[in-house]
Amino acid sequence: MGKAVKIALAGEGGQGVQSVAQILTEAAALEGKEILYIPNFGVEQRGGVSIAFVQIGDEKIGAPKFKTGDIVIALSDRAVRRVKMHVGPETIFVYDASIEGVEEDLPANARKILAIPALETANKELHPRVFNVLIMGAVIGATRVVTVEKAKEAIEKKLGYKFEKDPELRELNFKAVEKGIELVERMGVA
Amino acid sequence: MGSKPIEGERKVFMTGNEAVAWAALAAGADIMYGYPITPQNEIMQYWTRLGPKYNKKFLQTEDELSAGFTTIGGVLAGRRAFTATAGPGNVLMQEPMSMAEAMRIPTVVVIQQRGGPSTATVIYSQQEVTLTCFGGNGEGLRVVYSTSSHQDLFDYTIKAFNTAWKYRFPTFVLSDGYQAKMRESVVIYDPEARGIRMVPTEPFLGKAGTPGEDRPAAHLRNTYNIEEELLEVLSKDIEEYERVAPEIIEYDAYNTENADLLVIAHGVVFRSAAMAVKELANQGYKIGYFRPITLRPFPREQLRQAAQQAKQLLVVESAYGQLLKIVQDNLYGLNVPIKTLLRPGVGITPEEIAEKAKALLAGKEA
Amino acid sequence: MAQKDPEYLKKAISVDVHAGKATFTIFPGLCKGCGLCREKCPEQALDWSHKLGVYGTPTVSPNPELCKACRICEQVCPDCAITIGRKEKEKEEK
Amino acid sequence: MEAKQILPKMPKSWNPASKPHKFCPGCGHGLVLKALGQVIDELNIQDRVVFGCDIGCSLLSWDFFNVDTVQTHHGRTTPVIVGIKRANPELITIAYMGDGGGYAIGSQHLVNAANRNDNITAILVNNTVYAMTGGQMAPTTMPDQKTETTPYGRDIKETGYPMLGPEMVAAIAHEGAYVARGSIAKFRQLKTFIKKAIENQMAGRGFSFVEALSTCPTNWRTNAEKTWDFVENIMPQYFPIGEYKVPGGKEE
Repeated sequence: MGKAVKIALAGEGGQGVQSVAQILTEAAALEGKEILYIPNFGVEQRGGVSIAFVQIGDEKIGAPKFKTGDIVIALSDRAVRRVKMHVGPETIFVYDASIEGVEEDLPANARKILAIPALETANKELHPRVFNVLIMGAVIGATRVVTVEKAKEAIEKKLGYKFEKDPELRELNFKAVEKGIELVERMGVA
Repeated sequence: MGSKPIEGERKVFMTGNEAVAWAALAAGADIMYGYPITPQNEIMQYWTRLGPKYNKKFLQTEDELSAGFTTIGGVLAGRRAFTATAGPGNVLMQEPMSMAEAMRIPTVVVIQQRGGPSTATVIYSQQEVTLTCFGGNGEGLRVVYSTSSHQDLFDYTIKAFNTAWKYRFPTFVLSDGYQAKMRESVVIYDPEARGIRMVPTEPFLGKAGTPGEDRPAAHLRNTYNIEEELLEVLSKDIEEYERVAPEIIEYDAYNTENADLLVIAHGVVFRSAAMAVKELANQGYKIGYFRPITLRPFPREQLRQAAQQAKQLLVVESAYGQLLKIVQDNLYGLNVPIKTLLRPGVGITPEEIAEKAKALLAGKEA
Repeated sequence: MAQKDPEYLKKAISVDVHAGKATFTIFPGLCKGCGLCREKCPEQALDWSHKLGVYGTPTVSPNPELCKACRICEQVCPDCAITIGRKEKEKEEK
Repeated sequence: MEAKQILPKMPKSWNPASKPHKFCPGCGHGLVLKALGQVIDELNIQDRVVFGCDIGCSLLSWDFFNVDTVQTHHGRTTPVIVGIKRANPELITIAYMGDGGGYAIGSQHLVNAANRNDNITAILVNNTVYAMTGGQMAPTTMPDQKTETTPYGRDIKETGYPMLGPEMVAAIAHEGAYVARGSIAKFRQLKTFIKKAIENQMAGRGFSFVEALSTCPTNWRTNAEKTWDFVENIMPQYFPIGEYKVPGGKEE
């Protein structure tokens, strides 16, 4: 990998955006990569759009924030409008297919725009609570910044204490990662 | 758990606030006093989680005035005491720190700059440079380290205790909201394992023996009756500050020899500046950078030397000319043109700097 | 710790009072002439003196006939400028 | 030859080199500090006391005692002393301030130190005026009292009421706290209050607070007779003397 991969992930509070960033960066750390992760933390963190800016690379990361991401993901209509500014000609823009009424707000300059049925897949095939892990899978599918193995290891590290009580949850999470990767791959990005 | 918070060294991935708390522990800090304000809160939060395991104390005060003055109390009692604040809290902190400056009390304060003026944003800025360097009703006899990475935060928090106790000037670690909240890798270590000896502390008040019998009483004051009395004290302090400044000064420079453009930046903005400069240098441009690490005392001679070889300078900061004023002051008399990229209260990307630099190098911008 | 005798110890003025059973000592080097002691004297035994105190204001002197060495003046002096010494064996004074 | 040189009856803990002290003629600070000095002597704690003084006239006590002393900023003596005590609980720490420093600019520190039950002793001298700055209205200026900023007398409708410090502190302080108001006009009682306040700290029970009614003939523009009348008869009408909180619950 040459330059650092730049990821912006935005959603509503409670959608687990920051947890995804934490697990993803943990996985990158396990791969021995350099990481810089900065959450937005304005007063809007209470009841506003939650954004995670993540950079993963082989060398020490430079500036903490970036103008345009390699992959920008929005999980709500507000999030679409909020992170549009971080989209450029090189950006893959991903949003959840269930978000309605954002057609006008979708960035016009992205390299690719993907509407993935993440919420629907999570609800129907897995469990609503692993929606965010499925999104993480999508990020991995689109960028290959970390391997599936390390992603699972990171999930284990972060959520292992929950799996002890409920081992089914482990399988559910692991499936969600795989499903997320699959969703993106199916759309021909990788 | 060992008696030392960190044995040897290890690479970790954490927030800047967490790195500060670990550094204070590693430095043997005894007590933290603090008042909540974003973005420094997690320093207190990590300290209160880690501290009790090593018999460290914490007091949550009623405001930053109290946080600063209790920190002074802790130092007077002979402990490595510190506090942390930001923004409007830093404004209040200037009152106690002017007392620390007047009485040469080795306080350590970590500043996580946020947007200003007033409450502004809780996120990020470089707008507390003037305040931190010169905020008191005095001459700014302080040491201010401007950090640009978590490694800096860890290294300079440890160093701040030593600088403060060695030279007895209040010492500040000037960071910002980005550094406070972002996660990146950092090597944390036991200072001793790196051959760093912590400067021993001693009480100013409450030493052994009965005052007036075994020893003179310590009568510490910052109030003087006559102008000449004050001047005498200040002259001594200023003379000492000037004398030790060369030992304290730190900076970083790259490609400064006969540069067509010299970029000057500090703190987290330096990271973007360094990226932009190296990128352009790789493309064959004669471009370099100068980063002051100590904003007080300022690496004046070193900057002058680099600047007088340059065709033009570009000062970049997330403020509207606070570093710029310091640079202008220190370059007084040199006639090298100074250009600016001033973005108060917002982060600056390498691309923005590169764009500006290219325009200047092409002579497109006056 | 060796200390020089403070200035105020010099020029202390002692007067025998209470039929010679006690000594009233005023330290003009400490007395600021506030008069709080005069007001509090239950015997009205304190008069302004020609001797000036540290601020150039009159100090006080006792009327030996009236002074009972009760020590109220000593106690109310904010400057510890008055010392009453009883010549007899110190009885319980408190 | 004289038998023995007669010495002033200064407390042993006073610093003779700084006497005569810097307070005005008739100022009550000398008496409060005499009571405190005698208490330090009687408790034999001169080697363990750290004394902090505020800005305002109280700053003039920066070299008053032969005890380690720090002179702080206006209103900030309480936090400095709290910081010292927290960092070294072996010390016996005394914060000394006036009514402006304690009840106005530093009131948040007083309130919070009391509420936290910080194990320090605060002594606050109430003379109803800002004396060092020339006799302006203080939080404790009484209704109709003339000062430099209430030249027609304090109008309580405009400027509020005199602050009742010990009453407030007693109301918010917790079990173990000691709170009293004494007067330099009742020297022995004041001394007893100060002694109990310091003993309370030594016993580790918590916050101890003594307000001392005091005199300011300079700014009151009173002669000795009127000075006594003011502190003995007028001030206690607004500021009742006694103990407001005693560990164990017995109050005078």
